[in-house]
Amino acid sequence: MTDTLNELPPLTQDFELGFTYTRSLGPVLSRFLTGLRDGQVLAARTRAGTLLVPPPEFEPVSGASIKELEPVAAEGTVLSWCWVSQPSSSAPLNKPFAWVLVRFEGCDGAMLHALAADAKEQVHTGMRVRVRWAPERVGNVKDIACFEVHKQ
Amino acid sequence: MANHAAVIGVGQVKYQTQRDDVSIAGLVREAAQNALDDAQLEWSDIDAVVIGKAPDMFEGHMMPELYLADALCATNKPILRVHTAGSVGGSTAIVAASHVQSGVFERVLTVAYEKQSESNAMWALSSKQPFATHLNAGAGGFFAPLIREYIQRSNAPAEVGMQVAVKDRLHALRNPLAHLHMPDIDLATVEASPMLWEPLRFLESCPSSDGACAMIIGSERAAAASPKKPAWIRGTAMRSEPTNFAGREQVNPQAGIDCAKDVYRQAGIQNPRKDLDTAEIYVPFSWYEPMWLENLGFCDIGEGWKLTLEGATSLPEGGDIPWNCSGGVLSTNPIGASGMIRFAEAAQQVRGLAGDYQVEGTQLALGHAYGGGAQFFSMWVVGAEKQ
Amino acid sequence: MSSNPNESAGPVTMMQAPLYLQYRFTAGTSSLSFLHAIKRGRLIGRRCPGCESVYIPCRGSCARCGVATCDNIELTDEGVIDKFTVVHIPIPNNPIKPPFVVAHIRLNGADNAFHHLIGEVDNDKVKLGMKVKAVWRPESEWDYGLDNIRYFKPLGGEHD
Amino acid sequence: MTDIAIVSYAQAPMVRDAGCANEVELIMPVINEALQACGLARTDIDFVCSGSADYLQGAPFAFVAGVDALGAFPPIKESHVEMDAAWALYECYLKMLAGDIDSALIYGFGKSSPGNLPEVLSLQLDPYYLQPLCPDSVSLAALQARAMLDAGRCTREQMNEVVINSRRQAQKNPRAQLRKPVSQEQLQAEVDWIAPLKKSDCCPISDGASALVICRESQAREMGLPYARVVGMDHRIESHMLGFRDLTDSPSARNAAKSAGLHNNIEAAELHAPFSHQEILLRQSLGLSENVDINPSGGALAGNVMMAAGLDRIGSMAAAILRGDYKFGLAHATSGPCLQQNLVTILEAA
Repeated sequence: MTDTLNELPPLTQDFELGFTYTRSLGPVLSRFLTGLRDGQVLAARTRAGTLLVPPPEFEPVSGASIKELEPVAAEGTVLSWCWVSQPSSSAPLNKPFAWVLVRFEGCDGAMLHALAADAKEQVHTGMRVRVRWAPERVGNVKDIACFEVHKQ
Repeated sequence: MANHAAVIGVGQVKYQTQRDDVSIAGLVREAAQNALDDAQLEWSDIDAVVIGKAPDMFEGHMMPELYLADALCATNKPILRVHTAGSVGGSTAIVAASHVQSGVFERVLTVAYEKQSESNAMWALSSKQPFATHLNAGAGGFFAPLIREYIQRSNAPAEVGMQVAVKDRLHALRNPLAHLHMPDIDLATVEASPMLWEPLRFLESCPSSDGACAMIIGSERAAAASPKKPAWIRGTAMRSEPTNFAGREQVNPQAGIDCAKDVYRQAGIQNPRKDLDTAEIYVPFSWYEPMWLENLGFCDIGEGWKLTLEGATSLPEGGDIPWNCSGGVLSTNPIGASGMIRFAEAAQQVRGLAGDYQVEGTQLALGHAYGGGAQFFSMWVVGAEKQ
Repeated sequence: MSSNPNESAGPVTMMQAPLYLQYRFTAGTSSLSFLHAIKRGRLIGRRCPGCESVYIPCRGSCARCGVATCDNIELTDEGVIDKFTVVHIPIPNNPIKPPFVVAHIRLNGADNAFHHLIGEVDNDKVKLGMKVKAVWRPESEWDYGLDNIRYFKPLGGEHD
Repeated sequence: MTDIAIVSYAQAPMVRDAGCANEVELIMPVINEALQACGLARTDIDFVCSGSADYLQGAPFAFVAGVDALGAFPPIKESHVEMDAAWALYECYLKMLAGDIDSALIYGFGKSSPGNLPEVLSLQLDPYYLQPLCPDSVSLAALQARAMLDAGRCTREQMNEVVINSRRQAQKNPRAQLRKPVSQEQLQAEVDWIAPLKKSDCCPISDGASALVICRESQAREMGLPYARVVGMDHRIESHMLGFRDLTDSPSARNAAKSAGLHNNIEAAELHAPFSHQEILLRQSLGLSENVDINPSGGALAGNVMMAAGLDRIGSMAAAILRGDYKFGLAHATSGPCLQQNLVTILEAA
């Protein structure tokens, strides 16, 4: 039989790779996510005395285990941002929004999350934002529904 | 010539079905910290990190070295991630050894892990693929036909598999970290356990565990400075062959035979049964003990099951070549880490640190791992002496 | 401990991470002849130009020689049981009820084996080397895959 | 300085969708081409190492199918990293230094077309704080671009220049995916995609495969093969927590380059910059002068095969040296969000 493979029509099949994983949290993540559920943002206190949000389990660079968490105000400053004009179905918001890196008040480092805004022109580096809590909270980073503009 | 390398620290965790007290990073970190403590080193003493685990789909997390860099204090260091299917724990240790043997690094942390409770390994390995039949009933479903063929070829009696299942669980009772502790285990209990894939019963199969295993591999200089006895790496070998090709011998795969010959040659081993004092061999299903006894040259073809029945591989029975004194994969199986546990337990025997399952006076030990369709092999021989 | 923290005011210790990804798989060129043939109830393997081994289904190479397979070879739906096991547990998301026999079937004229079910025989009567023949689903159900064969049954005679 | 010689490199054409080519059909032609180019048989090769990732196609054990392309019987010495194949080369580099092996075949392959790659890559992120939000890889890069623009580390025009240069260079590369020339005016007129990034700032999604062969210099000389010498290789990683990094700098790339033997005579650099601003960032972090030719192959903006693109930078630079275009070159590979992990290889003409 001669080789006529190139004449055969291609075959495709759609499939879903799907599973709901169950993740255990350990002490630091557990306290942070419990805090979110209860409407509170907890920061990690490093050995050098700085505060970090979101609290890592281990300090950047030194790698020391984080032991202390303490509450901070649920507001901060945008360090960087980008504008998503066509959100995908998996995005945290279903209309155009910004991804932002937010430095919480009095903290070092920054947290990645979504910022609700009506237009790109409303967003700028250095702007003040605050947490918009999800109506139903279960102990997940999505308990922060997004950030929103904080008008002082 | 390669530089000498030695295991100077070993760290493991308490293995169990679900380590629900830690995150993935916390689990990996715990083993790594234990290895550092064993070597009496600080994180800053580590020059590079090599991690290994089985498919990313087990945890639903792609290329985890990126996220684990912080927990493993790898920032501004090299970190590399190995994946060679079930043999990965062994291959990871070998890649870590290469780091030191190259002369580039003094002390390398290597860690392998699996947090199987995050998902369901059976699901991850058995999901339906497009245009394919959907008949993969887990790893046991793949290996059981090969085991049946082994039994038919060797005329081995049915109790051989059950005896391995009992023996490894009795060994596990001596190892406080082992996942399964079954003080009442006996042949009748194994025989009464449900049949899964003939001839494999539930208790002839490995459990599904959460766990991590870590080692510090050091240079000759690092070993000299190490407070505890090092395990010198006397040989490392890897071999691969395809899953499926015309005329493939699947029961006694050539890749395993060649890999063993290579590692024995490097370590100066003529007769493995005589020259090795103990071995930690990847036996996820009971019958793989006699099958690997033959494949690894501990006896002639068709004779492996006789060694098992004679108690040659049993520590309490005073066998001459005790296998899997730690309890083996049959007692503890965090898939990606299972190979590294074999390599690490071989090192602990040589270091004289195997506690209640120590084989007295061990000079040379073999660590072994395999994966895929019994097609990927990694092995090392560690010794009490440098050469 | 509750894995659903909404049910209690205790600490959150677990989280659910639903990961559902959509993919569109395209079959390899070398498997097209096999897939298009089996849609019509025929079995096509591919031959290695080096060692002349015939593979069905074929992934595009003779894995032994490491060369691309070339010619299409039509095979019958009869072969032998190369290896097998009796499975006593269900396959996730597969309706087939245990215990059932999964065998490595080597079709006559082929040099590799594929996994398939054995039917129309007691599980304890299945033997290595047993000659078997495909039992096809009704033609109306045929699609692109070996599932068009419901199972293999003994050819009868010498092994009973 | 090592005695390791890159003697051949082969790359499949980079395409948006490789269609009916499965793993074996992607890999086998480039492996054969790489071996034929240097006249080595498979049996002459001591060790094989590959890089691939299961989630690109959504099926576990992609690399196992890859072994079918190798003719791995009698069994071979073989390993795999679930990383870009540049790190597979690094594994071989160490084995060469250790004296374990004297030659190696390295290959990488990626077929990203079956899935939604930017979203698939969100699976790389911290499973607790980031993965649930599904931030795609382009958005993360856009945050970095904004940080660069805000800090005055680059301008929109400079980002455009990167794209223009990539397309110009790619016209000489028949395997490049994006080769159409563009002008400053066209790019200025282009609408935002994920602002501040425009589509032209982002690498295309590519399917493909590449292979590379190394051996000892002595063997290359005996066989009369042209080769590029590996001066050194190293790689470093940074914190995974984007908010705790300076996104406008790459200390990991800089330190890896120093350790790999970076020097002032480098004439050309292949930088694995999937986004235009990252090329500028890397040039600055590595301290490359204006005289250094950047991405003579067109770089990642002209085609970016996940799991092979880093190896492609090394192979492309080696090929340019073999052509006699340069005497000293640098090749860089990256992995992870916003250049988290970086590998640098310094090469020189024999």
